[in-house]
Amino acid sequence: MNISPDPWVWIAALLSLAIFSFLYKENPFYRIAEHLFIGVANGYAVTFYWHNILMPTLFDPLFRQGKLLYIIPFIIGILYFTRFIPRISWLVRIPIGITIGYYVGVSVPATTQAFIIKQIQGTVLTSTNFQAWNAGSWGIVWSVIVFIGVLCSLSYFYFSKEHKGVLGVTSRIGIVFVMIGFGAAFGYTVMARISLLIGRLQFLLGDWLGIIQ
Amino acid sequence: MKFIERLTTIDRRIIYIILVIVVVIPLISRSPERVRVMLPVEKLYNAVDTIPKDKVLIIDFEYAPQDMPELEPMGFALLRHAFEKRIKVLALCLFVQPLGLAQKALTQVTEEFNSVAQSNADSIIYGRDYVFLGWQPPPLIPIIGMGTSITNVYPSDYYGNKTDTLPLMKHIKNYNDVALLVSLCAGSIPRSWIAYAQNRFGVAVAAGVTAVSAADFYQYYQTGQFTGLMTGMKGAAEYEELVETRLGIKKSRKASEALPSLTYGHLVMIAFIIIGNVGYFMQRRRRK
Amino acid sequence: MTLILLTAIFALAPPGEVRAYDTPGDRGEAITIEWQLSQDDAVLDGYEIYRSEDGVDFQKVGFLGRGRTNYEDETDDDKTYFYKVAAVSNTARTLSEPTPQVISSPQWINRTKINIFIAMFLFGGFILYFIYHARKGKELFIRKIAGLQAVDDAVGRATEMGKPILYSLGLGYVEDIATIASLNILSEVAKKCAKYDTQLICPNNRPIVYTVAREIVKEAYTEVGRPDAFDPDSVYFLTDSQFAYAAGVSGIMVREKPATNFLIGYFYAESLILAETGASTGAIQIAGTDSLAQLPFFITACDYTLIGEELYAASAYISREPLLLGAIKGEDWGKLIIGTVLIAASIVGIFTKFPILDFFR
Amino acid sequence: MKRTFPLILVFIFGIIGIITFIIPHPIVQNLDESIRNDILKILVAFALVLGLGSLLKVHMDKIKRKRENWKYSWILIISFLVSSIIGLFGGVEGAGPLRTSIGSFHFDIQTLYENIFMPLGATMFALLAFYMASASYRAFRARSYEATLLLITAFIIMIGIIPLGEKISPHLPSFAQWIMTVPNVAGQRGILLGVALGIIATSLKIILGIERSWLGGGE
Repeated sequence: MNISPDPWVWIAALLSLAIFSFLYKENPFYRIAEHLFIGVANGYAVTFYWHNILMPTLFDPLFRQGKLLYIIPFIIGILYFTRFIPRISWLVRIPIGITIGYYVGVSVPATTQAFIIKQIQGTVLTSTNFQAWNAGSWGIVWSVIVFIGVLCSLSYFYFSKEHKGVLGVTSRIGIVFVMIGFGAAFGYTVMARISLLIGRLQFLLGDWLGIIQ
Repeated sequence: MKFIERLTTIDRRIIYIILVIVVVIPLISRSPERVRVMLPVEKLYNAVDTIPKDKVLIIDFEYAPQDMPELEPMGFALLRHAFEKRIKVLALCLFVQPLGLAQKALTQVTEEFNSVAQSNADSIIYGRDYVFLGWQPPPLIPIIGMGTSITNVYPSDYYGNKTDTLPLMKHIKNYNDVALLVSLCAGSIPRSWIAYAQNRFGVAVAAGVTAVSAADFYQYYQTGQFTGLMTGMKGAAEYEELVETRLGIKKSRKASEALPSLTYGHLVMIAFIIIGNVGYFMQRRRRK
Repeated sequence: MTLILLTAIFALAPPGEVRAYDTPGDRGEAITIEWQLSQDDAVLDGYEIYRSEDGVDFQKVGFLGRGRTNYEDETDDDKTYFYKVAAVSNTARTLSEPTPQVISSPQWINRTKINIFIAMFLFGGFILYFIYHARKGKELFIRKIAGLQAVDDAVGRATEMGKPILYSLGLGYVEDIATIASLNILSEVAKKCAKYDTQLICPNNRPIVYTVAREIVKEAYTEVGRPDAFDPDSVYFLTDSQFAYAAGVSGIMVREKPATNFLIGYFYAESLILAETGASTGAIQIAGTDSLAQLPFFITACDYTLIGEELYAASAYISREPLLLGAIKGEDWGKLIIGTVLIAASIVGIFTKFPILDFFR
Repeated sequence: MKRTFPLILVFIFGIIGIITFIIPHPIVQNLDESIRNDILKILVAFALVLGLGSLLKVHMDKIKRKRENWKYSWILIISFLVSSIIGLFGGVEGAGPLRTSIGSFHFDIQTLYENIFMPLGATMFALLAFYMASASYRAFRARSYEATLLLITAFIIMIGIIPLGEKISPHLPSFAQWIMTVPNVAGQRGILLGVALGIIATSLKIILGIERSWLGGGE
């Protein structure tokens, strides 16, 4: 045992315990910790809004370097606050419109390429894809399984026809692949959750109580 | 029969205590495990290892405190690897919460190297060997913007230095000078890197993700969109293993040390599911 | 070994087939230089790139380690350049022949990305076409979704048992597709509740979602002719904190023992807590979300689960909203195209040597 | 005007977003770069300030109207003010005009982050391990053919990725890895393709002004 003398470690440890107390039931310690969390998180964010964003990208160019064109984005940005003034609150749609428009626009070709075309490329049956598995002649088998799996699970999410006949068969095969995927996600999520607990215990038993080095 | 019935009605608090015991004992008894390194991690390691002198590695630190146990060991292992091989590193964050953790990783690993350095050339020096670009939101701005100019997107770094005055940034203009970008993230950001940066500018991307999103991300690894992939604590332990066996760096290995606890944790979860289901099916049979 | 060393000292083989061309599909100001590895690549330090504006006076502009075969040089547009590449070791240097003159310029179209635009127009076209048709009132068929058929039974069961129905919209914001879809399903559930006089409990996490949900439930009661039966306290705002919401809803599940729990919308890690408590009270649980990470828990802990797009389809099926119906139809056609392209490309890929993958870069 | 002008803006900026992908010419690319660096980057700064403002407003209201648990809102506001002052005036590294240490006791923003924000955030999610354990025991049932398949896959993965799997059989980790890279990829990709089509549909609807819910209520 080698308990930490650092007051900060004690604060961190006690706060952790306050959160863990939620397991018993919701209580004032948990609520204090929760509100403290949001308060400090936002205080931290403000620090970097100022030092990393507002200063170098807005105030510096506008006020110190005198780039007066920055007045335009500045005014558009101010429009966000019109939402509190009912008579002109529609003006808030201008900055929102610009932002949404651009993001939605760039997302269309990016989504098409990364999540459709590239995925088709990885699924097509060709010798290049067979070799990409690094699995010798098994590569052909793996590719065929992926190919069938993709087509069938796609057919499960096809809503224009009842799942009867051929579509009935493929959608039933499809759901098998989908469930294997969810099973894999399930197994990995269990690992993730236990990892978080281990991480906290490493801190409490190590940094705080000094039981593990 | 009675026994099984009792087994299926254990109180919630007892379950919690069992979990804690199962996780704590291996932590205290400390029996580190070796892991077999799987191909996705090995590919990532090799990609980092072969970064040429004139290019940089970008590490996108995107883990917040709640993802720390899984992703922080990856960050440490990557930095140790890069600094040991004197690969130049640019660090950045796309959200504000991870900033402090990136700063923590960078200072700690730099300190590890500098505490044993004999000379200036041996040391890891800010501005020469690595740069912490800090945070510029929203995420898409740096992801797309670095395709044309990194210093335009990040006019100043985390500490407030002008980036174009840093020696390392003199040779680094845009993605053409980036050999690999590794995104350590719990959310969907690695997907944005491939959709916006890789598609348009052709930069190589790899990812270290939490186990929660592992199953989703393998498809991008299969297509080659991700050069390599680390998933969860296990993936971090594999990278730690490579850093220790291939580079001989013996430092704390948080992820590997956790593996025994993870093992018992998994077993107890499986046991819970099986016991619960036995009870469920017995009840169903009785109802029939 | 000695032989290799000797050749390295005396004469290095130059890099072969050096080509310089304007980098295609770029914004100009760049020329790409390509070469074949020198036969002595193994003993080289690397390659030096030399540039000249007049073909006579060459300046070094770059260096690359051995094994590399291309370099992108920064240039000024509309100027002529000549290039040479040298194989370099620490003792020797052999230059290639100079390339013919080359000029860099910006392009208007990046040809390598045309496939994306074809795909975009194809998918977009189908979606818009079907939305247009749906708006004109054309009947579009969508199959029934299994989870939806359970809604009737679920409400019926609650009525029989004299117990309430719990409906959680999750943690999504009002603009999330999952939340919108869930609001449509809530409307249908509320109508059934009004008809059979079953109590509905709807605790909310987001203030705006709460106001919308309240209106929708009220409207549903009016629509079936029972505005008096609407209890304003049935839809309420619980808390905006994730875990406190989970604890609050769990509390309701334990106290009120609803006959049926609907967990439909966008969920995060709290899905686990909700689904667990619901399962332990013996309620029938109908879940639906497009949050892939939470679906495994719903599938194992709930009786019916609407998986991802099934949720959207269910909402379109119920609401008959042309926008939703048209989109589902259009996406179905997108899936048909993807399936057909996959099969066709594979046939070409297996039976011919045609580099079919190049179409999908 | 109040609706049409924003819809026109969305259309224009949407089209710009799309064409930057295919037109490499400097005219388009420079426009694109200045939209990103000079407009969007600044707009997001305002949006962040707005978000912060509304959070504080919610809690001020709570205090003013003495809503349930209103006293805790004081903790939020005070801790917010204290940490912002330390961060703004103490600087990123504690080198600002405000002194952030007394003797060897530091209280700069990074220290607050590492010792308050970090343990709280990390512990909150560590609770999930307990919920997972109790849900494993009380809720995860092989209640259907699909759920059974899901659970069996999960077991194989859970044993395959721990070192014990290697001891049972060296093939087990490889099998778990195979599940991840072959059948899992097929299933996930089937879902992804549908999701991607959905994103394209929604995006086009917004650009073309068919989907207008983002405008909010009012005229």
